[in-house]
Amino acid sequence: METGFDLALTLLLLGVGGWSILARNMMTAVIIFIAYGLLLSLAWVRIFAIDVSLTEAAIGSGATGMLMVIAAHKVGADARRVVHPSRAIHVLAGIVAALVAVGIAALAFVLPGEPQSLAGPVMERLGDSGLGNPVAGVLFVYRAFDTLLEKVVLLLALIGVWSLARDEDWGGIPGFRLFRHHNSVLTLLARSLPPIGFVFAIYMTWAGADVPGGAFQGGTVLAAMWILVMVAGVRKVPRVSSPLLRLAIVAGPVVFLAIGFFGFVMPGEFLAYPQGYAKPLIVVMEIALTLSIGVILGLLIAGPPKGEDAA
Amino acid sequence: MTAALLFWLAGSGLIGLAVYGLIVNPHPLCKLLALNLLGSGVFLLFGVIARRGAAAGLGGDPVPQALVITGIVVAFSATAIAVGLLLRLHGEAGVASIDEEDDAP
Amino acid sequence: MPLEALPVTDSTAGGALLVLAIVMPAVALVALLGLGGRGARTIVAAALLVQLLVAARVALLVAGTQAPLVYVVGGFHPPLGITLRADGISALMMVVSAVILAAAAAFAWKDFAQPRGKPEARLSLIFWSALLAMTSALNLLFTSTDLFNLYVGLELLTFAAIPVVAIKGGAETVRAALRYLLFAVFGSMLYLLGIVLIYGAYGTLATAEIAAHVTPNAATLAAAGFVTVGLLAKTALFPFHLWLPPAHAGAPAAGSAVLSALVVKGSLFLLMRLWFDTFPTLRAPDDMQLLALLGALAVIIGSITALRQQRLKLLVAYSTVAQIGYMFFVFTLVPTDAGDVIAGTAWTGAWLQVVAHAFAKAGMFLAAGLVAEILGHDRIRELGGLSAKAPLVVLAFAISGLSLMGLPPSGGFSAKFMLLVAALAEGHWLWAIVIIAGGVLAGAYVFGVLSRMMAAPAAGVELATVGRGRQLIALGLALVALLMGLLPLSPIAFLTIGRLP
Amino acid sequence: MTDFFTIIAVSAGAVLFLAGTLGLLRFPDTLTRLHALTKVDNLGLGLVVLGLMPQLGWLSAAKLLAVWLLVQLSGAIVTQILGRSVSGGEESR
Repeated sequence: METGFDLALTLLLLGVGGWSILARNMMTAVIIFIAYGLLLSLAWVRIFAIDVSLTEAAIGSGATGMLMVIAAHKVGADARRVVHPSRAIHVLAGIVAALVAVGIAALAFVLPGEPQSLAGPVMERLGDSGLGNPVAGVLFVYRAFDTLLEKVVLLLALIGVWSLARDEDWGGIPGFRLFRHHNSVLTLLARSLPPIGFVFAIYMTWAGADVPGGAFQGGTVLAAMWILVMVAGVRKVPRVSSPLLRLAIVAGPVVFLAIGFFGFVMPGEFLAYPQGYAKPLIVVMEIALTLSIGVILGLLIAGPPKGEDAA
Repeated sequence: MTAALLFWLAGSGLIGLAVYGLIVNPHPLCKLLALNLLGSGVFLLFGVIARRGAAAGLGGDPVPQALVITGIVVAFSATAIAVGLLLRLHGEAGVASIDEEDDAP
Repeated sequence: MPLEALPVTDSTAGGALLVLAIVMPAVALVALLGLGGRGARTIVAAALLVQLLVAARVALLVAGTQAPLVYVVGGFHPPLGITLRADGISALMMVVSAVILAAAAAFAWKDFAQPRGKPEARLSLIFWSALLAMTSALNLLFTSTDLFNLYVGLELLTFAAIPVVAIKGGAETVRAALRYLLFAVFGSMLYLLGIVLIYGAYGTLATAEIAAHVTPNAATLAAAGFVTVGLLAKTALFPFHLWLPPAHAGAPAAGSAVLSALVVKGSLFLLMRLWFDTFPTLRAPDDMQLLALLGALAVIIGSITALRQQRLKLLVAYSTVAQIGYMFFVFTLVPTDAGDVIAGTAWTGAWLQVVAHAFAKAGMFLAAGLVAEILGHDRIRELGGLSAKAPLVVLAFAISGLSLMGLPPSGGFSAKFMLLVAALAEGHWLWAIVIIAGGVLAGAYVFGVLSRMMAAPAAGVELATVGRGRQLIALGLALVALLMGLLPLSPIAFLTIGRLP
Repeated sequence: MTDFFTIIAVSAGAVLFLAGTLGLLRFPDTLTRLHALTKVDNLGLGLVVLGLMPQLGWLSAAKLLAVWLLVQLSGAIVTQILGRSVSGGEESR
């Protein structure tokens, strides 16, 4: 029964993934890709990675999908204007792709028979931190350095997107307004949903210490709420140079760095937590990160600042 | 462990599909989509490795799982920058194409 | 079967410097964003000054103790945690990148100033943020010993490079940036695929642990292959070089300088680190010949394409494609049973090439930027009158060119001479010929440009004046490359500190 | 007894989903497709949730109910917007 389900899911993943590659219309391809992401998060549940499943649904499918829908909406018609490769290239590509796929599939049978795992060592010392979720333990205790740098990557992605503004538009309002949609029903949703979403985002972050969830998943919910509010025009969109916005962007990284440096003082190592204070510090850090991640994700989706009057 | 093996095959197949898409689709948005598919295939393989390492009462090795989460975020960041570049290129050139053009005046 | 544990390495005295080298630029980046352009350049200057001091201190400590610096982040030892480690080559590259970044920042000081009394400027915020992130990413790549942590570093470096390429706007540069990004993301996905396989086989991502247990089984070889191809795409080795020239030529001069001098070296450093320190026993001579062959093709094709360019910045960028090629001879010239004089000669030659190229190319790109500023264009046919108007710029270009050609005395000469000696001693005639031919071709394109610069100006051309300070910066970098030629032509012990025997 | 109820309710929900999907694929235009999808899928999800609730503690059951309510809300609004944009309604452009 379960194998049947997994087999069906595998075939669906390949079918839907292949469809999104082959689809002629770009918008179709992108929408199928979003569906593919949701199927993929199901596969992550099947291999006991609930945290990954939530991240895939939120970021891999949701946020990425939204970006691509925007892109396909604007450039979708280009597909007809670029030169398509010849039939021979298609055949060659098919052969290369098949070889790659078969080669990697075959590696499943040559990996060492005894699986390697760090699950044991992770659990052995997880108690010290007071966290209940081993994935959170890896992200915020053992490999917190990775997570810290990943936040810098996110800041840099924002710099990258903002770098594409025109000089005269700099300091203006991010492109939310370009897809602003005046509609009484949407306004209703934008007024009623965010309080629920806000509570849910905090809950996800809070619960992430012990069960699947965490700052990223919470941050994505927050970003979705913010985008909804902006698109419905319920609140004014802040300028990219607004000090408050900047504060929200750097709040998470600042708290993370501060806690990292405090480790030098107590207990004496960078990014180590004082005995017994690991969990409260991590929760504080995660809440600040949720805010920053929510704002950064929203800004990344909104795109670079656009001119003051371009409606 | 059949689930693990099946999803390993799924991951391999997805990587193959992505490679095909990267070669035959000339438009940068299609390439971006294929790269995302490639990434998700690689992540899925990592998830299978994690599943193989189920121990200590856990359904999977939490280290690769945590790394995949970081990987998904990094891949999203790349997508965000790429979409930004794509839209700017479309705005500047009227068509978003990355085909070789003679740079010499 | 869990792998047997290695003896635990604890943090050494001064190890915390490595964390500072990576984290302080990040602190500065956060401050830059948070303060909204106020005091942007002060923050950058402070951060780069700290960087110079930290790098110098690291190098002195490594030289003093003749042992690597180690820092165990958070006190969590591998395989659970991440360890930073600086050996001789890490310390060398940290110093080189700190110096070149500082020089590039000084060169860009006026161009990317925050206008007084005006709201935050885009150029200023973007350029300085990217430069800081680059600093952090490079130090991470030079010191991290965790394969996934290195992946984050690679991505950080790419995402820092993209805004520098795209900062001018315009269809050409944005297209170049997009191509660069797509190539780079493809490369990192392959790298990640390799890591997945390695974790599956060894259950760890720590390079020292992998090195201790590595066996040439199918999974490991496939992993090494994926990682290598991924990094080659990021390093722009032939045939993955097509993204590089438009990207490097499209950036502002200071940006081009750091992109060509340092950013491509980030992934190259990692590639060398992996093959020599992480899976040294996998280095089958035939596979390494393939890398050397690609390097040779890069030297020849890159140089010939450079010769045919009509714009100066593109010529300089194609020259980068060629010069990267030389560095790949190290993979065959340092045999698996390293330790003899020949191997040491090749090893030293390769690192001299990395460093000499970094300084020479930074100097050359800055000079090319000044040329474009003086003339208002960078068409090679119309360079006439430069030598009379700005002799220092022409001198900087010429001295950098000397090192690229490999004429004595210059760092480029020492590097290429040592590679040549090693190639001849080991009977690799073909690579020896390529090394010489590359030098001749470089001579042709450098002298081609210089003769145009010496020509009389075309009638009615107005030449702008550029500040002497920036000319001196370009000249200074070129002179460093020149002075490296005074080093003795023998293996340098510092480059082997802390490496596995 | 509860198991029996769960099987019946979840199966009925699944059948409704199937019908809704068929409608999505077979119906001729956007409005009729929306009609098929929303009505049937809301009911289908409701039945699945209802069927699963007795299997769980009250907290999890409440969470399931919240999921259903949220889907109702967002589904209704998205349908509204889609419908208006198709029929060229009052505020759409």
